[in-house]
Amino acid sequence: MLLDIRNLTKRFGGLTAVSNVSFGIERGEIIGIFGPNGSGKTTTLSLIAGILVPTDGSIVWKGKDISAVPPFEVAQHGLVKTFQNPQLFPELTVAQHMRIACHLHIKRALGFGRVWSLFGGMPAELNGTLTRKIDQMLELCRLADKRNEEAGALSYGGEKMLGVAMGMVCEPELLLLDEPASGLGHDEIMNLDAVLRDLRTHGVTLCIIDHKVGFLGRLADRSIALHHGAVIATGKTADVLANEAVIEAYLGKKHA
Amino acid sequence: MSQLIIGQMLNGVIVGSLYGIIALGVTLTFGLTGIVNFALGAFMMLGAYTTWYFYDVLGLPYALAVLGAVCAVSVVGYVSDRALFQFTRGNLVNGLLVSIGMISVFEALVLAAFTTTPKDLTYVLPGALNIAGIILPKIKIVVCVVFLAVIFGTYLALTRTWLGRAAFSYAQNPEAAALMGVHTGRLQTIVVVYSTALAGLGGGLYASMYSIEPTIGSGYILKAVEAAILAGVGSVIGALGGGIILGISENIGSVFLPSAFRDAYGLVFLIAILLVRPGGLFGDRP
Amino acid sequence: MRYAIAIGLLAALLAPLIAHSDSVLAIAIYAFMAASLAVSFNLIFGFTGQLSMFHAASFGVSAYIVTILVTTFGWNFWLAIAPALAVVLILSLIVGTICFRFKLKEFYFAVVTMAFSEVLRLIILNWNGMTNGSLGITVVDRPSLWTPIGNVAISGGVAWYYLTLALLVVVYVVCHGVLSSWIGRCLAAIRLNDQLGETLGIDVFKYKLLSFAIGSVLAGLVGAFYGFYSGFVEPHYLSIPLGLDIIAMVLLGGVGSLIGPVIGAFVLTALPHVIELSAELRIALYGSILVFVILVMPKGIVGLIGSKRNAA
Amino acid sequence: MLDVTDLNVSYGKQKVLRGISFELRQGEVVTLIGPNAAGKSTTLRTLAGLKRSDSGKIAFDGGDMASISTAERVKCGLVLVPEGRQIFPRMSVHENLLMGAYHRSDRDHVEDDIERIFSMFPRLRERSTQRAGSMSGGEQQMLAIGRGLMSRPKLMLLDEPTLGLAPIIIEELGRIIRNLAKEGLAILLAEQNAVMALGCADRAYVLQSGDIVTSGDAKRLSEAPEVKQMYLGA
Repeated sequence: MLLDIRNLTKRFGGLTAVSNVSFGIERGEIIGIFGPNGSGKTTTLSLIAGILVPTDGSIVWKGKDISAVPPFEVAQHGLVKTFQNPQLFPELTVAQHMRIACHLHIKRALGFGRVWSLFGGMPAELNGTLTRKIDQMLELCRLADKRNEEAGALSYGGEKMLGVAMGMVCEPELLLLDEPASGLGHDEIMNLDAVLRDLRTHGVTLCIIDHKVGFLGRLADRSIALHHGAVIATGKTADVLANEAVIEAYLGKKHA
Repeated sequence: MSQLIIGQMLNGVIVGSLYGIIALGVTLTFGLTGIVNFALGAFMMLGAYTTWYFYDVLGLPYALAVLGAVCAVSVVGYVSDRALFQFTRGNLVNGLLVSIGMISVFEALVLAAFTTTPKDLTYVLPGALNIAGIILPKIKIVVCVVFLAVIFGTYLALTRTWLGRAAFSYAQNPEAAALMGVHTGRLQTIVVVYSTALAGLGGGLYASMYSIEPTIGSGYILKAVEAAILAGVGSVIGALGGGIILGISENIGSVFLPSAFRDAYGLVFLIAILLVRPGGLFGDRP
Repeated sequence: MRYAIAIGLLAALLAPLIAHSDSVLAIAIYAFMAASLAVSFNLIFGFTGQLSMFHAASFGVSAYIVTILVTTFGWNFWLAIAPALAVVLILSLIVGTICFRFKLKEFYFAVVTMAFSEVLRLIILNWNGMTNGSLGITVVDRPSLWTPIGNVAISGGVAWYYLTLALLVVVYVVCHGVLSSWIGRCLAAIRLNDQLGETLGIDVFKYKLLSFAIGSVLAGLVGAFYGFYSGFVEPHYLSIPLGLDIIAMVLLGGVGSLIGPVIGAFVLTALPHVIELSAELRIALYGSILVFVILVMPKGIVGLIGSKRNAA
Repeated sequence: MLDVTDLNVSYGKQKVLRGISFELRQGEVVTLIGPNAAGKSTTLRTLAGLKRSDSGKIAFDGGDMASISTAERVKCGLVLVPEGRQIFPRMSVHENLLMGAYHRSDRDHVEDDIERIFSMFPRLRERSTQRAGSMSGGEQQMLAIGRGLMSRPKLMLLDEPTLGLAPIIIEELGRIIRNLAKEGLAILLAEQNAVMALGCADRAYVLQSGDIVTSGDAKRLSEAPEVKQMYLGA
């Protein structure tokens, strides 16, 4: 098992945002997490990414407990999260964003040798690798023709795609996507859909939160439905969507 | 020894109430506009000089001089809000830098007009009380009482009057306050100007106790900001509490430790509090 | 821009051949040192987004240490720089670790660094035996400086002109090197969005500390020369107003630009000499510039040039 | 009474409302339903003046609302009870209710109105002097509605009032909304909980990705398969 979440609980003061959630993610699959507003989806993702520290429970990544590890170390372990609203640097170009995101690659390649690169410059070989990698990712995310555009000039869909591309350049084994489809038009969603499928064939495991059930239904192998911070259904996506409790959570309880 | 300590404590309360009244302005301005107005120190200095001018040069009665100074400072406060501060709302760093820029302008202008020579007001209220061997000048007691009254009055206004409640609610939740029909821009201006008036009052009364120089404001605004942070920004009574704690800790500190470092005690105390309780002593923010 | 900098540097190298006037040279020397301070401050403020109020303290502490070592203990000037920078490095690491570990940001960071810097100023002010208190220390005679080519008395304006120009070039090159490397990209990520940076695997704490320490040590380097050139040190070197002058230079020139602070420093250093002003009015002018720049031209002179060019 | 035509709103580059039009008559309960991020909250925030629209017309009581401030809209009788129960946590229940009447000129009658609110929500009377922040979610929601009523509105906009509440409280809320409508108050209810919303509304508009996809009689829509389809994408 790649990621194993056991009895994860997060309380903010009196409010329990995530309550006793357990699930696992296997290598190579696409997992969907959905639920109505305020059901604890984003909190769960932030807990996994180390942005929040759980009140209780454990997050085990490839056999190692990472529940109190700071986010940058989580990313170094190969677990990278994207943001719901693209968090970008408006005045930098797409390519510059990708260079920033190459941080981990450089660190892995050079280790403490990085310090010498301050004086002698980056090894040409590594530079070539990075450029190739960036081009490849931009190609994959359909951003290749925008590489020299400033991020501020991208469309909303383009911004979100750049967020995914930056996450991918970190070479994650598991990419956590926070509502990648929200705010996108139909064509952009179709594009996203294709990109995410390509990523999977690239060997990345994906965990996607979204409220667009149709979108997740097409994409995810397995799904987890949350409501009021707790898991109400889990299993094959189609089964979860047909689950009575899930329908109730979305439509509201029928009263006699 | 105990007399010395009690005396120093009382002095601490008096100085602390002065920190408190400026800290109150810092807290109110921050709560309503999201900026820390360092220029309040300069407004205090303006208040002191205006009072001196009205009282010693024009020969007005002291109370009238202070009142006039408060009005004059409020006008300057209003103009500076309209011309400058309203453009920095919600932007802490810009607000900080603009207010710091204003300090140098005000200080330099007063320096150019009145030189560095300290000004002393003619005695407003001579004499001192001797309470069980502790000697307290009458004027200090009067000033302290006025400060306490104004701070409590502000507290009552914030909880009992319509405008006060509007300000208090805005500080808690600006959007919800707007949904109640509060004219938010107008409210912010009122509070910014009120804070400058408080600083002006602080300066006017300060002038009756100590000699004034163009740079007095800088020291006091630092103390006031310390007091406000110490208390937890946003708490009215906390501003007073923070000021008095700071005043007492400085005065008691200088009994046991070299008094040359008195300004440092508060700073060290502040750093420690901020690290342990980022929300301040009375603050309920995390 | 690159050509403009090269031409500027060439002009700076040739200038003393044309302008012999001591007063002009003195302005240029102060401007070089102010520019070095501003460039190093911009590394922390403009490029990492931390409003440090500790810069003047780094500058002043180093100036004091070098002066005391040379005048009281008879050290060689060049040797004295090393312990001064070491002390500044240690101080900046302590202050930075405390601030960044506790995740102090923006205003709180500014206030706490200001508090630390005030504490240092008070120590220097009151340590009479060592620092001579509020009177400061005067370097009576300028000892000759040992250089690899033998003892050279660096006392003339021209010599100091080239020495401080070299100082500016060193500070500039170091900052440029840091910013164009992977470190610079990490700093950009932190300034623009530290949470995003963290999810991309950047150790925000470490890089904030790194930029704070590099910037502070560079300020210390400037301090070492400044105290020596001006011939005296006083507690005012660590004061808040000095920190504000640096901020004003950076803002005027252009935050987040490498060359901007150099321009800002030259304008603000030369301006009071060009238009005759009393000391008070000069301070008022600084304040007004600060206010004006923030409200009207947030990207400074460099931004103004840039936008003109884009518009054309 | 309320007439919205071709309303376009965006956050930065993200288009949130794509030219929606709807109307609401005196004494009517109309609901906007749809999944998260469909644009429900944005619609209400735009109506209340918290969010600026790109284009489109908002006519209320015959007057044009587009260019006036939130405070002015409250004066005209249009009040929003925001999502997430944004009460003033450090004030007492009584003070919160007072704030609701802030803009009114007839401040002598305010205490009578508070009495009326207390009889409508007896729980609030019990907690009159308690700090509002220390109450339960359901009580805070009641307070938020009560505070909205204190402004004597003609039209009340309710944003996701059931969010995070227990089923029994949701039922009570439905009854309260019906009762308010009977007294002549017009209500626009944005809800994710479709069953509750359709249960207490006269008419409904179904919002999806910033477009109104269906509208009509609430009873009819509650049976319609497209509602289920929209939520579950089946």
